[in-house]
Amino acid sequence: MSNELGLTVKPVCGISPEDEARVAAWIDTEEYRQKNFARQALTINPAHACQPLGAELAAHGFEGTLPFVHGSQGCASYYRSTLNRHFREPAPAVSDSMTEDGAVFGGQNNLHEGLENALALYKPKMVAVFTSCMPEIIGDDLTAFIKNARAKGIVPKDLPVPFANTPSFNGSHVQGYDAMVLAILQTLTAGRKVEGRCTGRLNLLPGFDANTGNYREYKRILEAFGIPYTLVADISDTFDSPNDGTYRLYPGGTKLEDAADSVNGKATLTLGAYATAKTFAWIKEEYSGVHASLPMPIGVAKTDAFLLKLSQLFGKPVPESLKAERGRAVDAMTDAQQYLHGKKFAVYGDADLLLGYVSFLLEMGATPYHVLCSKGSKKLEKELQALLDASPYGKAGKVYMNRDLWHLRSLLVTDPVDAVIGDTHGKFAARDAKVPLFRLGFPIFDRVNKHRVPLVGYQGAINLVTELVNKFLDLKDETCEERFFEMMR
Amino acid sequence: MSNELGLTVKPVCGISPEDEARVAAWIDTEEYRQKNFARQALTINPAHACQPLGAELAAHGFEGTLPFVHGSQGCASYYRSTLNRHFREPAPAVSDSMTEDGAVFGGQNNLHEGLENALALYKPKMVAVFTSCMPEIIGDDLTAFIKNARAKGIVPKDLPVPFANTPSFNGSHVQGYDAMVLAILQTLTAGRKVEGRCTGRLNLLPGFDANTGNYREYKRILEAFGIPYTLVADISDTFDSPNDGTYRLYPGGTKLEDAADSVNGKATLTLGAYATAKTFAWIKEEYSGVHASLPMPIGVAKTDAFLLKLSQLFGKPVPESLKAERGRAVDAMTDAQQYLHGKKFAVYGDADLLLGYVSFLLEMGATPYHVLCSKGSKKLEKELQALLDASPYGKAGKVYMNRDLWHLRSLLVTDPVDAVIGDTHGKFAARDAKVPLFRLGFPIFDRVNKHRVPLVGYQGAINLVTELVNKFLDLKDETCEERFFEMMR
Amino acid sequence: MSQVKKVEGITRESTQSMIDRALEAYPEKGKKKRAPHLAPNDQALGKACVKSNRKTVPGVMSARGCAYAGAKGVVWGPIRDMVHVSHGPVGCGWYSWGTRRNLVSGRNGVSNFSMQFTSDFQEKDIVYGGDKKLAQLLTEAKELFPLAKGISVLSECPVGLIGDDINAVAKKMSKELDLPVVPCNCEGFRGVSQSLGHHISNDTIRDYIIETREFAEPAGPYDIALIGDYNIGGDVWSVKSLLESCGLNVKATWTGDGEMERIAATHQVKLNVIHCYRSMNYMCKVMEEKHGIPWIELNFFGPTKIKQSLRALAERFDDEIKERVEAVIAEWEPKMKAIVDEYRPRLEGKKVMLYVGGLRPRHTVGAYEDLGMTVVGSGYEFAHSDDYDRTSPEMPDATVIYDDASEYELEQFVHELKPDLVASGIKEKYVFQKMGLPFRQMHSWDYSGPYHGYEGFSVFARDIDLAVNSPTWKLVKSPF
Amino acid sequence: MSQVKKVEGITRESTQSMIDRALEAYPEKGKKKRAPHLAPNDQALGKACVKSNRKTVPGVMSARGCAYAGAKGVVWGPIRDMVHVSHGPVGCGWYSWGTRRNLVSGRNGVSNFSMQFTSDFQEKDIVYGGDKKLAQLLTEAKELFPLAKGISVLSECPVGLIGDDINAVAKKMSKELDLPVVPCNCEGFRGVSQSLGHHISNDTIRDYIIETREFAEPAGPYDIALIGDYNIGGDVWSVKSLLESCGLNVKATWTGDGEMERIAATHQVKLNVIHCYRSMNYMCKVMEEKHGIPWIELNFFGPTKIKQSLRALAERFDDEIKERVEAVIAEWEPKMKAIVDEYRPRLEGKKVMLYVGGLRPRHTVGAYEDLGMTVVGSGYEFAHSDDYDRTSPEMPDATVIYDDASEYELEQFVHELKPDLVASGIKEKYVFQKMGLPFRQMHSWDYSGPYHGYEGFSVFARDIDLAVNSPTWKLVKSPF
Repeated sequence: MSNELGLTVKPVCGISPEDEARVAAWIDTEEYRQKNFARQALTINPAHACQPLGAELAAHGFEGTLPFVHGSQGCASYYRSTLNRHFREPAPAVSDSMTEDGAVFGGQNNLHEGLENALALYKPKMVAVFTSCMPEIIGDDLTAFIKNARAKGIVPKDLPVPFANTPSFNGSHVQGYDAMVLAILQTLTAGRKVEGRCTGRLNLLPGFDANTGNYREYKRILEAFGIPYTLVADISDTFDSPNDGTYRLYPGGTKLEDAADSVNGKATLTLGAYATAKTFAWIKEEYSGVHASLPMPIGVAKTDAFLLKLSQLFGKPVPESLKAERGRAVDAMTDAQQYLHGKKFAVYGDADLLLGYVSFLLEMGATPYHVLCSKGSKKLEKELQALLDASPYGKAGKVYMNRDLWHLRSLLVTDPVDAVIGDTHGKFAARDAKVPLFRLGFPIFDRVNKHRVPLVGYQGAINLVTELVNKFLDLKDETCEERFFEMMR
Repeated sequence: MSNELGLTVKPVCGISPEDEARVAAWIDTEEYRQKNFARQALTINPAHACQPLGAELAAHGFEGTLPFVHGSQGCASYYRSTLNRHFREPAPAVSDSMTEDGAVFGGQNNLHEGLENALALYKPKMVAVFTSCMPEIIGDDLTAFIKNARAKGIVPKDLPVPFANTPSFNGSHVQGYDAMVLAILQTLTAGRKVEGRCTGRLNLLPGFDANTGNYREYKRILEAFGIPYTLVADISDTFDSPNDGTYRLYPGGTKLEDAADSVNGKATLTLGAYATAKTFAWIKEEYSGVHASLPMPIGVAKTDAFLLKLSQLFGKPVPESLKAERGRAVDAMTDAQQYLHGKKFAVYGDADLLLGYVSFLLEMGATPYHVLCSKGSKKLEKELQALLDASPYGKAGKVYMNRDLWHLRSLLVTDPVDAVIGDTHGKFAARDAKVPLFRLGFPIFDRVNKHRVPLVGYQGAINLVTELVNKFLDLKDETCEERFFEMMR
Repeated sequence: MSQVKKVEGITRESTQSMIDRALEAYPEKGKKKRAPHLAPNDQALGKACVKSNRKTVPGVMSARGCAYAGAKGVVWGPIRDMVHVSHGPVGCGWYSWGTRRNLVSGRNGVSNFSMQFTSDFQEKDIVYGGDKKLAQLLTEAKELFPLAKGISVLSECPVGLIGDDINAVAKKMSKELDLPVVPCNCEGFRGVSQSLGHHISNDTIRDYIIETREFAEPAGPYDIALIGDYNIGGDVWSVKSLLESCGLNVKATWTGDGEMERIAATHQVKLNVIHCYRSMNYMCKVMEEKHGIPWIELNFFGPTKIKQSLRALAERFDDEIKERVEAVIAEWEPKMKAIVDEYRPRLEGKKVMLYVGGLRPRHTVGAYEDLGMTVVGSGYEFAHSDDYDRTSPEMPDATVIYDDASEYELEQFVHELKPDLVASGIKEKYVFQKMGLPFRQMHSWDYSGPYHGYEGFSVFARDIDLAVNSPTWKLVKSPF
Repeated sequence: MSQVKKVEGITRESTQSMIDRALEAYPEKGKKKRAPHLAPNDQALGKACVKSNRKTVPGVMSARGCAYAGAKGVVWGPIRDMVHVSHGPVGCGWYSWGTRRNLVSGRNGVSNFSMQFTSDFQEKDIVYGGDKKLAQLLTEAKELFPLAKGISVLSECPVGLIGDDINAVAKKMSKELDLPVVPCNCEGFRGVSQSLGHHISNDTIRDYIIETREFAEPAGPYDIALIGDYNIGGDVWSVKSLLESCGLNVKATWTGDGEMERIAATHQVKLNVIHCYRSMNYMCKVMEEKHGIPWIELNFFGPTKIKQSLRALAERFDDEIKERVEAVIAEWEPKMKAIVDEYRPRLEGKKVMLYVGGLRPRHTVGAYEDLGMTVVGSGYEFAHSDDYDRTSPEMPDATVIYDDASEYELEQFVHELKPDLVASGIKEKYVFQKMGLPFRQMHSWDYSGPYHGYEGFSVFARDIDLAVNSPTWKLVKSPF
């Protein structure tokens, strides 16, 4: 007897304990690592998602904005539940539920009907449209579709409907974020540039960042400076909203008027060079004022640079309160340096975060040993390598570009580290390597409140010290022989 | 052959592994627990220190103040190093190094010489004198000694030299704190009460609290309200000072002028009813304005009460920013409640903290199961019991008054809990019981930055949720069978 | 059929007018489309009162997933000893990676493969097609995971749209690798919900898996398969041990903690026991038609339904099994009573609203009732008419039934019905919690479980209590 | 004696004028008292250049402790198999509980008793005396800790002042409990520093412990005791294994990880090897006088001194030991060279200031020199003249020596000498770190260790490097 595949019928034999043990040992070997790194077609446990997820995050960062997925409804459910799980917060978004007939006739009908219903039910101030695979492949013309929707009176004249093409077969969530922010700013600022006008404000672009604490930290810093600002795609209230018995569909976000007027800003600063690359390139062409790009301010040096830039851009001295904070961060770092000094870390995640982790670890005398990005670029690789090369503690570190978490697993078991920094998806690799995983990226599905704890700024540096050091001390207490179990550490 | 004690000479026999195993098993039994609880004379592993330690902490809370131990120098070294270890900060203080001759002639000479040297070397704005055992026993008359020092010109006329009798054979660090704050306020406010004058300020008394984050949190809350305040014995800058390359002997503390003028305050509020009992009783007699006593604002309900009281006292509405914070705290608690619900805790520590822990745990649906205070009172016992009785989750809880951490060990091994909350000294008991210890009290010698993380207010509630829940989730991931090792928690 | 259940204050009229109010906000066309999906239950009639399995109305914030989700997340994903390749762009596999809680035995990457395998399509794969890449990755998978019993290839949207032929690649590579490579054309745009993904996957099992293996040991009279249990939080382990304690041999579990080989040999069992009818009735019917295997639909939630189910199951066997079943029931009943005694006083009279998928909107009703609670509304993301037929007798009369509800509708119903508990999915959880409403995720057991079987009921009861009675809800209303 | 070491820029004159500047702030009386405690070293002379073991000047912020601290913290506390009762108010025992890092073997509360035992004096105990309470708590301790080999009673200040007679209670209870109860009159007000506590404790060991036990096994030619090593961070374990690898039998360790019985039988060994001369020379001298046991003072910090020490030790034994010692040295030297090769380039020429107690201000000098570092100032909290005699030849010529330094003086010296590392205690640590200066705690090895022996040197070298070269120091200076 044979079947559809032409294979012969066999008895059920299961997997023997011997085979299991043999292969379990084998996958930890150097030989396996080489085979694993020789992979060319198969991706296993990538540390990145697809573009529309990032687009949705960006859309949530604007006042009264309904993210709208043009494409299959399943996509929308996936993005939403990912955000729900990470933030433990609602993530209201709709899709226009394209199905087979969309493949044949295009998605205009779905888009129009979807807009009509969504506007009626959810009364947004803006609808941010982005695409999943299907319309990208069939070539839907969103410019035309939306124009037609306006023409048909489905979309009110004054309702902004920016749209972004966010093909999943290109880039990652980070590029989708960039595309959506760009589309929103382009739409909102259209015709709003006024020669000679200056809002006096800073436009701050955080880039893809799923830590609401970071946004609050940026705002606190700017307020300490007394610098008026527009924080672009501010998700902090959207995804860290109060529980007071009232569900709010749109609890926060950048004011649309502020976003519109951002084109007349005094300065625009991006802190996510990789996650706002296209947006920033466009801003440099279009926006008034000064434009600057800095790395995400993780660690003292990068925070110093951020504050210096603010000071320089706005001619204001760094406030005393932040100087004191700096001193407290340095204090925490000097007091704790011996607990991290020489510790080896594997770190993975998005480009902007990676640069920050590496910088902070080097400041503490720790070694970023395996530095892995599952969707990176030559530019990123060079920048990471330069960071490593600039410190004696980085000499042993190696950058792995466009490698996944199954590669990481091989690295961890053949060339061990003391700990891993990354998102929840690394937990299996970390467990196999018997080292702790510090959950600092996105998404975090298995711990609470991580998105509320800022990593940026001086307070972020203190938080990093606290989390990393105390875990190592926990481990010491939990694993040491009784005779080394002591009162002090 | 026999020796001084009249015991016969024996061979070296050591402790046999059998004996060790037998006794190790025995000390975990109910029988042992009963024997242990029958103890009357021996104290083992108490969870409290002696008065002068608290007095020194209080003294550090005032501007330019040099704590001055009248007594043996060893005492001063012990207090200082305890504070050094907990805060990982300097704790400059002097003693007058009394020795045998002090026992014979009294300590006046030491005090005078000590004051002369200390004033010359350390140029304080105030010297806060407190006593260790020796002068308390020989009956030194500090009032006279200090008067004489002024008469002899050792102490300048305008230099305040409050002193507190802080006998170590009475109360604990908490009472010593109270005594020193009282002495300082009495000294500084002497003759400063002005009929009809009102500073418009709130005097806030935090009580003995070695968490600098709590102080900053109080200040942040009062600033959000726009309520002018004098935070009495503000150690936050003293024990969380920046590292910027300059050592400051007196980096912070309540301004002496503010403390002096506190007698004309609009209101005085204590948040450490137990740790400021005498001070507050005196304030009620002497101070202008309204006087109120509230429990330490740990958990939502107690923070609500604090904010309501502020609102009522100053006729100001609770600021929107704090309302939003409240909502975020409740959000964090509702999102995480399932991870703490039904978990049993053993908690020990100072009275004011204990009330807070118990209240917070009950709010989360956790059970404060063993509640232990090694230096408490009937009043505290009743208050704790009332808290437990008011919640279905407190029904199983039991209060142990004036019991030590060796009693706690017996409780933990015979009647297990899921975790312990207390200071570093409980780590041996927690290890023996194989449960985590949440280090939240004083002192904490074996983790970093714990004193920087506030436990009070809504932010404190979020911090508590984060710390407790994520540790349980860590434990789950670390101890579960592989088949239960999952992506989400 | 049990007697007609009534809920105080709920009449057909009150429910219908609630529905009408909820529909008011819709534009005409949307209203017209949605209206047939919302209706008061007619318990006595015992038939579906709503339309179902239709296209979702665009723009309404549906909770539905897609065919790929039904194939990867539900049917294929839980088979532990196969490599499941999400074929296409990176996202679909990434979102469905570890997020359904279908627990597995074995060692990760060695003998279970609950990782994310993807062909991570790039622009060039769209332009030039992905078949060659697929062939190569299959080879790589076989080399890196030598103990895998097979590989499933789960198509994402682009694959079907660009005209790749994964079936041909699968056939070719199966031979080349001497390993079952199963192509599953479950592109997300197909059908109206995850339901079609289940169906397509069932068909693929029929076409590529079943009958390709035979059990090594001789067949016995008590050989059964457990179908439609996905081992969420360990459900399969709870039910399997219960069935085995009744004397039955559970030869295969579909597909929770599933093994490809055992699934392939299921045509040899004597009875198929199905829990989730929606996702797996297709294969039961196939095995009934083709192999003459009868099947029985059971409910393992809560002691009342479990007892009924075990007795119904025993009816299909001899006296020995009947006796063992009674002994098992007698052993568990006092434990169940103790649980009910503990929790019922705290839950009595509390109202629940359900909105889930699969079997739960009807199957869990009895378990809530065991705890003294009343279900006042229920509905499915992706049900068919036969699901609603089965739901009607379980739900109290005149309570609202909603099919493919939008979040807007759910909100309106909740505002009016004021339930004490909402039991739905992750996308709904925080919406209702923000309203201060107790909530349990009923897809994932909210990271708890198991909920199936007697063992599961103790967990379920505790979880419902901790949700409903958490003191945190008292904190929601601010005093200022 | 090695040749005279010079430090560039440091002359007797420069040091004296630095001292003079530091003294300027003092009032006349204080200046007069402090001046003799501060002086430039005269290395060639090899004798103490400062006064020592005098009363601390009141009010100067001394780092000193008290007699109780010397007794409980140093000598008695580390004896692991005895219960040590801090007799008096709660504080003293609480402060000295677990804060010295004298590690112990055994099980906490079962076979080691490194907990805090106290009579927790209350007002009434002061008024009515504490003898009865003491008698009772001794009985309770024996009952709860049946494996304890003895109990020490360490008096705190009040005990001596209120006229309690703990010696009588101890004698009575020893018989009653058939257990050594050792009274130690180490009230904190006695003497000028912890040093008297060491002396009193040594005397108490002499009076109550030594000779009360005999080793069960016959004496051997290589029986030695290790004296004055407190097992900070595991020092004893490092040295003991080193000595044993040289063929010697370490019969007792005083008192790090110490056992009362072995200490009691130490009068039977052939040689006492003393590391911390200050705290235990008394007992060595007693055993020399009374039992004819010679003693040798060694230094186990850093390969240079260890080699010298081992060879000096071998001189006391036969050729077999000499050969084994040479073999051990030969085995370790390449490892030591590797360490020096790794760290020396990063530490070469760095300047260190020491201020510690016991033996470290002189004994560690060589270890720093092994790493290429220069010690530019040193001093003791509680040394005597014989300590300074021993220090002079170790320290470079003209460097500053300070006895019982006040924090003010240390600050002044640091400002002028600008060391690259300050190595002192917890009370000093954060003062200097705030100045941006690398610092290591040299009482507690800063929670690291061991530092003794070859094993210890690898830890020491790493720790000094991580302190001196931590990139965090570069962050201290703010760009704004």
